[in-house]
Amino acid sequence: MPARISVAVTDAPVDMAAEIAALGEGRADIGAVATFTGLCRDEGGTLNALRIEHYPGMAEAQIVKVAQDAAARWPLLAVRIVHRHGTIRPGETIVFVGTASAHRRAAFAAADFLMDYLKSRAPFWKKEIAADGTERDWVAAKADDEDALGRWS
Amino acid sequence: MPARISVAVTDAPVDMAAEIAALGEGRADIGAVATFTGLCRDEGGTLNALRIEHYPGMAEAQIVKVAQDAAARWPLLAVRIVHRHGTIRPGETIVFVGTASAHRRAAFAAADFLMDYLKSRAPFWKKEIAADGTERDWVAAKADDEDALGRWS
Amino acid sequence: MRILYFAWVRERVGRGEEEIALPEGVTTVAGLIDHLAGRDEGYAYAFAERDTIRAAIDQELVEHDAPLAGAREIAFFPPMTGG
Amino acid sequence: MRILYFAWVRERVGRGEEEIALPEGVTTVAGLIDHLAGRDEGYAYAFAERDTIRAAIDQELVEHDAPLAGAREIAFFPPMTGG
Repeated sequence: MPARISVAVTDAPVDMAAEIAALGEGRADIGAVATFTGLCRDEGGTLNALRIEHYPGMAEAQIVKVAQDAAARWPLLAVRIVHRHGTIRPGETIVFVGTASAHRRAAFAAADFLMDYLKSRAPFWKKEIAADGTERDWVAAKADDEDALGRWS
Repeated sequence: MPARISVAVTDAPVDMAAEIAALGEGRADIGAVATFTGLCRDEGGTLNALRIEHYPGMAEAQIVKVAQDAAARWPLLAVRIVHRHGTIRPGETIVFVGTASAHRRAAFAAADFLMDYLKSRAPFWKKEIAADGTERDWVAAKADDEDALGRWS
Repeated sequence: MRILYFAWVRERVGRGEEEIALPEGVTTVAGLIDHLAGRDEGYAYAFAERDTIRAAIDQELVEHDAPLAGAREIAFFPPMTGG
Repeated sequence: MRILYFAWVRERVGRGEEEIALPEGVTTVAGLIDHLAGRDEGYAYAFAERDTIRAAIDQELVEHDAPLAGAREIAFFPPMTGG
């Protein structure tokens, strides 16, 4: 059975309970669910928000592509990915990745892989808004994040 | 700041959303939350339930010990582990592991490590109950699970 | 000394726990296993595959060569299958 | 041909999108970058660190040597920082 892949790019808060429930809904062949949630940090109280710009259309398409790549590598039953854009406050979810499989190794590896690829391949850009409301600079991409892709080749 | 470690061994169903919410509650320095949920599968409709026996007292103590080991290896902000005992139906959670950190690599690695150690070091034993209600044999430990610990030494 | 049994070790010996007085000369986990295995058929069956039996002293996993001195609670069980 | 700009590339060129007629001789992404960088100070600034600029043709990531033939939508942006 092919993996059930579901992707959303949204400016609305993420309902974690609903996301997790949806991953396993209506089936009893799932033995393992791994999730990753990336959250906005307040950077010691200096950050008011993140503003995330995205490339509509391409963002969804790239995320689906990365999910399909994961499903081709591991025996996944379901993949759910939600990525926010717009203004995100400290404590709120930026990205949610959930993977379901019969066994734990596949679920873990796929979630790890998905996050590495989303970081460097999905068209989103973060700008920091300081506690006083002024715009800081764009968040710089980390060489580490690009290097991380080498783990999967 | 030391990791906030919280462990429960219970015969009650696990509220995943509540567990995940509790991991990040009241703090805005968490950038990454990884979770793993192990679920009871129905084995193609042949399984009615799992019955999980445990060693009260030692079960909690061993899980806390494994969590402390993880917190000594990675810069974790919070660890939450819930393990069920008693009768568990297909689709229900057997084990929940959640890790919170500033960054994703630590959260992922710690959750993976915790599951490997819980599998082979926490005193729980599974017995299968067939669809017709009869007891099957005890689930055998997998050599793979013991071998997996070598990944962390 | 309190002895606990879990999973198929429990089923084979036919009880979950018991109190025993340690016989003279029994000083290690291995020695205690030898002693218990000699009791009857059920105990012999429980401890037949000796290498697969795990032991804990006062709720800490130990090897079979661990000394029993000072122990209050010894547990015997199969390899764990939690998670 | 529609061109899109995102993040600091957008801020530096001063717009999020525009329609252009491809000048003769411009056949690759690199050629288009050269052409745009020559327009004014803002464009020059946006494309100054050429190696860091990512490009997509019709919403697929491409290298700078990719041909423009048949493209409807070209996008330029900095390295991505999602996730």
